[in-house]
Amino acid sequence: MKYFPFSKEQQTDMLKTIGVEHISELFSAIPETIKIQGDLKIPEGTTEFTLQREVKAKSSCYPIDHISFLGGGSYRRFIPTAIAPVVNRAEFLTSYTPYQPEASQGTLQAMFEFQTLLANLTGMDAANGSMYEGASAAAEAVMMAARINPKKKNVLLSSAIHPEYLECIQTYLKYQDLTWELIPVLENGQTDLAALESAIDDNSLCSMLQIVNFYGVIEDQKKHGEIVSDKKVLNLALVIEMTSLGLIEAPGAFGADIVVGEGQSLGLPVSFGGPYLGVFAVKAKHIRKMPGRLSGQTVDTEGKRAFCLTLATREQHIRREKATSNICSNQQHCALSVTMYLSLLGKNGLKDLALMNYSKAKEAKEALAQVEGVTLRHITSHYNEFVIDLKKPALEIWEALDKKGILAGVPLVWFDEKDTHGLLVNLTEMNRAEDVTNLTAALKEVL
Amino acid sequence: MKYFPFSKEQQTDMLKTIGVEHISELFSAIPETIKIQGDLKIPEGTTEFTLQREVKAKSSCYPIDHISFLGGGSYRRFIPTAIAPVVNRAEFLTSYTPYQPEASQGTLQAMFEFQTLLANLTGMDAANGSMYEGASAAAEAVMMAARINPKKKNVLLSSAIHPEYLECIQTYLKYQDLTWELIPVLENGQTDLAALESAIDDNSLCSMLQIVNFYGVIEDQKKHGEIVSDKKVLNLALVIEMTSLGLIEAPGAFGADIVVGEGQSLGLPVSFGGPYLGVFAVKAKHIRKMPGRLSGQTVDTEGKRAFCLTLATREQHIRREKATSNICSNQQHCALSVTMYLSLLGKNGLKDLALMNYSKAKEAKEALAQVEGVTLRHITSHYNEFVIDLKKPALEIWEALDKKGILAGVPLVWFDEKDTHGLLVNLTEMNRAEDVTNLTAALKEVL
Amino acid sequence: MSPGRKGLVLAEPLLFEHAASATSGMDLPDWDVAKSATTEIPAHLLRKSETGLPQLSEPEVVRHFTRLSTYNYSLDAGFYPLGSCTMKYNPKINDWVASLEGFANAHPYAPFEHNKGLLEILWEHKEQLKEISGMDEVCLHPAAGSHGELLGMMLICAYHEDRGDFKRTKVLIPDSAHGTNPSSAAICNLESVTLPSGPDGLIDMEALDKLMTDEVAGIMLTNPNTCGIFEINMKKVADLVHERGGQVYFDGANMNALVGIARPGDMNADVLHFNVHKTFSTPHGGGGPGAGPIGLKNHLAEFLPKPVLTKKEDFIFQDFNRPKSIGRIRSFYGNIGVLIRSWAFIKTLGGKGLTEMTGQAVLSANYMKARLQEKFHVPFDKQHCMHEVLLTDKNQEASTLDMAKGLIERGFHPPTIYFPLVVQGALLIEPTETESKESLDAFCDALLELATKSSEELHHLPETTFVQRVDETLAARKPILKWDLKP
Amino acid sequence: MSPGRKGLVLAEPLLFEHAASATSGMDLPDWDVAKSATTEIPAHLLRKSETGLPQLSEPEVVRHFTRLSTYNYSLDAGFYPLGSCTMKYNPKINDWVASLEGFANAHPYAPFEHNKGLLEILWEHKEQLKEISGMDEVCLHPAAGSHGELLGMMLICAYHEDRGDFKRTKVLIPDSAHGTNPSSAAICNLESVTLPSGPDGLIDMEALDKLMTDEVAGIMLTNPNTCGIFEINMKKVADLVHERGGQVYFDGANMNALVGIARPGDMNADVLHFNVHKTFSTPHGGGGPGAGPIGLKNHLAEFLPKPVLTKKEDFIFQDFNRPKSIGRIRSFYGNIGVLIRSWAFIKTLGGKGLTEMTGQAVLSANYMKARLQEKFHVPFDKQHCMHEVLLTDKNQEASTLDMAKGLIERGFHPPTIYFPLVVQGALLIEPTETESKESLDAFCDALLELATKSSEELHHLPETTFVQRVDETLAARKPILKWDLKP
Ligand SMILES: Cc1ncc(COP(=O)(O)O)c(C=O)c1O
Ligand SMILES: Cc1ncc(COP(=O)(O)O)c(C=O)c1O
Repeated sequence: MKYFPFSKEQQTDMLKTIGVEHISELFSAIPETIKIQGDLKIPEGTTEFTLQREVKAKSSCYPIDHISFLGGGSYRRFIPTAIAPVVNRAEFLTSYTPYQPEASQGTLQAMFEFQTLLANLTGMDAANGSMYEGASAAAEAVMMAARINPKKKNVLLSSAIHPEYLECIQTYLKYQDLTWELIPVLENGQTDLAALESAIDDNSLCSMLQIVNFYGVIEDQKKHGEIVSDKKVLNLALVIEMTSLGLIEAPGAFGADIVVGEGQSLGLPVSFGGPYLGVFAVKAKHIRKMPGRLSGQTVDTEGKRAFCLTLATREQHIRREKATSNICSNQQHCALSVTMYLSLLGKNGLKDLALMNYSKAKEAKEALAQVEGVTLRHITSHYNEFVIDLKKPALEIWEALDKKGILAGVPLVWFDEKDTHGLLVNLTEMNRAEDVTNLTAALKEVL
Repeated sequence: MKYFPFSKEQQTDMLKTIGVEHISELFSAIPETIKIQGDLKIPEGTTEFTLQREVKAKSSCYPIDHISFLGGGSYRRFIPTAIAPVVNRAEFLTSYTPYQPEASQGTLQAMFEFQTLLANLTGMDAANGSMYEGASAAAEAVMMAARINPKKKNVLLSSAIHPEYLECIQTYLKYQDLTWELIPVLENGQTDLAALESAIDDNSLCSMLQIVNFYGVIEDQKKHGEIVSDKKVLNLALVIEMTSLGLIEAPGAFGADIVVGEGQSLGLPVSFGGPYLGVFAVKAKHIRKMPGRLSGQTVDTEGKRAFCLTLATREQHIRREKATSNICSNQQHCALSVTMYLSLLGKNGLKDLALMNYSKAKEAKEALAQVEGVTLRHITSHYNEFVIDLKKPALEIWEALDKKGILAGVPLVWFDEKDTHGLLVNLTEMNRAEDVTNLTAALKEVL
Repeated sequence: MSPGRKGLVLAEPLLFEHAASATSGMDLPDWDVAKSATTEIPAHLLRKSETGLPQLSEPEVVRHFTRLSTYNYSLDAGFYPLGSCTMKYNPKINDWVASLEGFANAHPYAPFEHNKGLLEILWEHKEQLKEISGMDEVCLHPAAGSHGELLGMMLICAYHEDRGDFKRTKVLIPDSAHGTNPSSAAICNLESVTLPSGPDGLIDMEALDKLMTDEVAGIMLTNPNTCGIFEINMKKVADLVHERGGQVYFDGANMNALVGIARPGDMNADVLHFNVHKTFSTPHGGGGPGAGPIGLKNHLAEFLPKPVLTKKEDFIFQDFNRPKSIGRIRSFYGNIGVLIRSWAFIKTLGGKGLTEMTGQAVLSANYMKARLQEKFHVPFDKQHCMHEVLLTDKNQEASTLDMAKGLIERGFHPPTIYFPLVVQGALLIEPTETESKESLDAFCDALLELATKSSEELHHLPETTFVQRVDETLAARKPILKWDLKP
Repeated sequence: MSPGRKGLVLAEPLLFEHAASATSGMDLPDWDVAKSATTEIPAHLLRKSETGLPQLSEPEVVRHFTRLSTYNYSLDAGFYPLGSCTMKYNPKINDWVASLEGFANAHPYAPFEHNKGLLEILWEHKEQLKEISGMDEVCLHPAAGSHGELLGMMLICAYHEDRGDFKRTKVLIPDSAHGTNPSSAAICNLESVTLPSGPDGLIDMEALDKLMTDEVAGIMLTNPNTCGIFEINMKKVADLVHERGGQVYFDGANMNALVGIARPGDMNADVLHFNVHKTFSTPHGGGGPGAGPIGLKNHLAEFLPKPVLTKKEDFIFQDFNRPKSIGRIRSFYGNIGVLIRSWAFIKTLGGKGLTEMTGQAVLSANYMKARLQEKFHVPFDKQHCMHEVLLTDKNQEASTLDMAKGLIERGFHPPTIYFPLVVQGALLIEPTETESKESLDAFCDALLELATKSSEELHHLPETTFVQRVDETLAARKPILKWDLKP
């Protein structure tokens, strides 16, 4: 086996040093009754040559040349080629968590930079090194709110939050002694903040708003902030398309206590849904309550600036059952890629990118609204996605368009069986102007 | 421009330090009459996104899934994925020639290892760090022979040497005061060594034999060595399919003075013919006459082992017109890839690989010989390629097979317009058993 | 000889300390639509605050991260014997497989038939993990081991609840367990009860008997445990827990000692997680991403989170119709880019290769134990160790920390230190199957030499590294967690 | 501040010093045919001697080369101002383009229509290079600049010969020329005649007039020359050479000073080479591969080596029917994998970007000159320098070598030293357009500081590097060029 560096002679030497004759003796502590009899029922190893052939065939199923309007929490992004060769350097890719700071300054400095970038982007005081992904990060945010304010028990959730996120938050909440309430959505696709206001009572722990919501609609963070801060309800903001922060004001500016988000949109491949990147940022006063790893600045014995993992007393390996989270391995390498992406993109690049996404979606929205049998569901401003209602069942049209080489969006019936005609359409910088022309033309044919 | 790290303010500062107002002033030494008026007629820059799209379309012309029997000096080889991420590390890829040994020990040690591997493989005392590619290396070998023995002027070349190599050697020779003579080939595809023997006279400088010749035929190196050493003619061996050295004895064992070769076959992609790797190895007594860079072992001021470029007095930057060659930039990175390939392959791997190539070609040879309208041209032993003669013109059949998804080999008519029916068929470890079945079936259809 | 040497490393400031030099370090795709006015968005919602991003060119950014990388110790460069972390060689072919365009660009909401190839891989991976663990079902969702623990405990809670058994609010966790065990349980609102180890480092059966009441939802155990030894009573433990209505969670972090030798399912575990970034060689990336798929017995399957990857006849699909499902523990379907790699690893080794892998890993650990025993205290020495060996600094004047830092200086990554907590001054050493004898010997030589040094002689180490010993206390006392413009 | 710091580097023995540990570090494709007996091959031709290859596992090999890499200084990690080498940032996109399967797997003997895309790229690259150089035709065959020189001189010889002019056996080469010029000419059997530079570092027109006889095939000149200054009389030189029947070879190594500003063709050069690994950013790979395409005027085109990439109507093909061709200077068609990158570079910058590139490069060089002039002797100061600045150590007590080694210690690659030979103690500094002002300043600060040191203070440097100053004399005195088993 090409990965094993022992010759027969070396094995014999080692066995001799140990004082046994066969490797099998080393397993003598394991009762025979629970040992596997014979071999694992897994085929013989595959050579690299054969594996490559097989896997190329499998990967080529995916129609990478289809025109795509798929979004819904997983965004097609242009990723500069400069990123992969650098972040995949063995020093980054094949190292463990930076427990030994003297041997891990690269990861630690990059983490510190990531924390700074994400804190700045969200307008918060501190961000952690990463969470698993957006939905579980959102659940952790709610649990953190409960740590900040253990007396209040009811969680207010906008129902315009991504349905998979809602489902995830609710799953986690089932195990807490917390309740939740969904705040309805207005006709125009925004969360009904008046309803929120009346839902708030003394038991209201926190309110979570997805600032560009599942339907691509830009929420009124300002009003939300005012309502919740008035009532001492913790302000939780969720950002899934993080590039929107190049256009939309940061939640920190509206008093958010915790901002959580999905970092995939910052230059990670869609990769069938993972690995992604949970973003978690907080106000200074909440830092010691936050989950996840943190890199902190300090000095070495010579007084030089250095970084190390810090505030570990929040974490499971020190605090065990009292920890602020159970997270251990996180998504560091994804965070590193995002750090490099944001570094390349830069201040002006982000602004342009956000405007490009906005402009493309706006143009598409207008073009689609002209198509007979298509109506825009929400008459309001969107970032880079929006819902259209189709004359015929969306799933049917979706399949017909797929046959024409167009992945037209996400059928909403998957999330709400009554929503049979809605389609969530996303445009990013990856869409060309002709994509929209093709989509409208194809829609005319199939509608 | 994303590659240029100067802001407008920084530019202004720099201009101020220099004492000029515009960059254009810096070019004042260039007479206006020879300055370009207006812009270069090259289109505006392409974004990375657009470039990727364009280039993917262009690269996808090539039918990578065709069954291929193409060889003839460019061999399809299985290349382990472990090589690229390591040899493409920036430290190897983005460094210059190791002129400063204190800042280049990585390249220098790898070069030293390459030299050792290639010297061992060819059975010689020393190999250099690389030449451009095989054909020009072969030309350099002949010119080196003339330096070793300046009195003799006639060069003997087996006519079973790859025709492009012959053409290249002859091109270089035209500028030397040397003559050449081609030694004919026997019916069985081997060089006519009796003819060689009688061609040798006092003026014979050297004789070059391609040890597995252009027709895939294994030459009798032993006899060749005996003939030339008897007559004090320098023994030059050419190896183009270097993996054959896992099966065939090294030229060094038969008294070769210089071994040259093409290293592409040691794990470099075929890449439309380049960049490849010229291999150059010599007997100890000739070292100071050899061209090309050498890494040598030495010590640093602490007495630790270290490496540096050495015997530079042979080279152009010291010796100028008296240098052993004009080569400066070489093919170091290709040499590095080959070093890693050989390290992974190892002693047993090379043996197996050579046997696999041999076995596949042998089986194919036997299968093809059964096909009506196909005859084997040379009844002898081959390494991994051989010539078949087709009942119909080879080019016609070749095109017909291409339409069926088979690149059946190299039509010999390209090299000799009278050789209208010959096809050079190569098998490597990349060919599957069914490739041969497919080829024979397809041949039956088109012949 | 130890590999640690001095060398030239290039210092790099923080991203934010570089002067602004470029409009952007990347090209956006071409503008092929007009820039829309943003007037339709209420002005108060438009970004006015600084985004705080740098303004650098591509060459500067590449150099920045290239330089940072050189401050890291890595597995590709050296021995990384972190106990319980299984830092084995990460095969490059697996990275290649994961990087294929048809996988990287596969959108989770594309029609499933477009992802047929990928679904086949994921299905096959489930089958591999079932066979390796002896479990009935596998779920690929968890993003890491700890996420798997959480999911496993959620399933156990759902199971009890489904049976109408609401009193089980506790969970037994051995004192040697990893911190994620109690903290994962805590998220499920379970109270951790510490199960003390006996003097042999194994679960104390008497204590178990006493603590395993009808308020206990189950036990979370690790086998081999974090002392590197096999819980020989594992099956008895499981049987006792089961008898009393509890469930058995098996922390599979140490599966590198068992693959192909014995299966948690056969030891009557109900649910376990794998850390594919340990056992199955996916790169740890300086902290993650990993993946923590779980294996489980049939009785827990109905509670699995949605969607469940299912095969009906030859058709593989995501099943969302799961009435008893606990819901979701994440968006989408799992850390697919990581799972492709672990699938490829198992595919490459095959059944026989996996068993060989385990044998080699255990051989290496025992060889190191045999060599290091010369000077070190081995607290639990009744058995051969499994894939890792636990030492303490009891016989040494210098502390574990000092020796760890001394190892860095000599060019080795230190082992896991001060864990497990059941012994003082732990050094938990896990060589894995991909380290050569030469390398094991060099490490043992170095550690044996350090074992003779005084604290005095070591406390200034490491000194050759880019930074010297780092003041971790200061970092925690005055946390600086982001860069701020100096006034 | 200088970036040079100490850090931990891991020592690695030679490949051959590792104990044999594995059958092979790679898988061959599966054996799907029987192993043939080799009895048909005469026994005396079968390999019996040792191949001397190592026997290592994949992880060991990966670690070996990973470690070696860390001993190198590289452009991605730091400033590399090697004069005359144009070490500019090597864009990653170009590597990506070159690695595409359809290019890497393109066989040179496949039907040309299968390589249509690649041929289009090569054709477009020729057009780019024609436009940049002002030449009529381009040949992509040469593997490096020096190979291009050789080809160029072969064409010049062929041209004279074709005209029946057989007496031209000499070539004029300025004393500041790169060593490849005379050695390339030597391969064409041309005798080099050194053309002395005037006190201004430029070609001495009087000397030229004297030396340019009817025995001279032509002149090889470099512009800007290797002193970093523009040969202002270039056109006059060319005209004189032409008048007397000679040809003008233009060494294009310094094209980074001219692209988009002035064209060798317009200066009446007859043939030039590009070093795409300099001007057009292809990675130098620790020594190569580069590519040295040549540009030429129409009167030389008929002699071009075979095959000639040709376009007829819309059809691009390799033309082998070239009766007056000199033959071949290599197998196949050129260093394609390199040329794809230089094409992509030019494509990315576009016409305007290229001119901007040149401006930036020259700005940077002049900025460095302005700063360094404070302490250093600038031998040729009548003009602004072009893309590089030449200094000498005349004002310093310490030698150029000592300062170079001091620069390494401070974390910079030294400039080209002791070249050109026309001044004593040359330091030839070429920043290129991709180095930030911060970086230029840090380098200038360091060099200005070194300028004040004594030889004494510097001779022990570099000391932080993996190896200290290396004994190059010993290496040459007792050459050890390969590893041999110690007896
Ligand atoms: C024994 C044990 N359990 C659980 C974990 C947690 O796994 P992860 O880091 O994948 O969440 C670890 C990881 O270090 C471990 O060693
Ligand atoms: C002025 C000059 N001419 C020619 C060359 C030779 O080019 P190459 O190394 O590509 O053969 C160089 C390279 O250093 C050079 O600087």
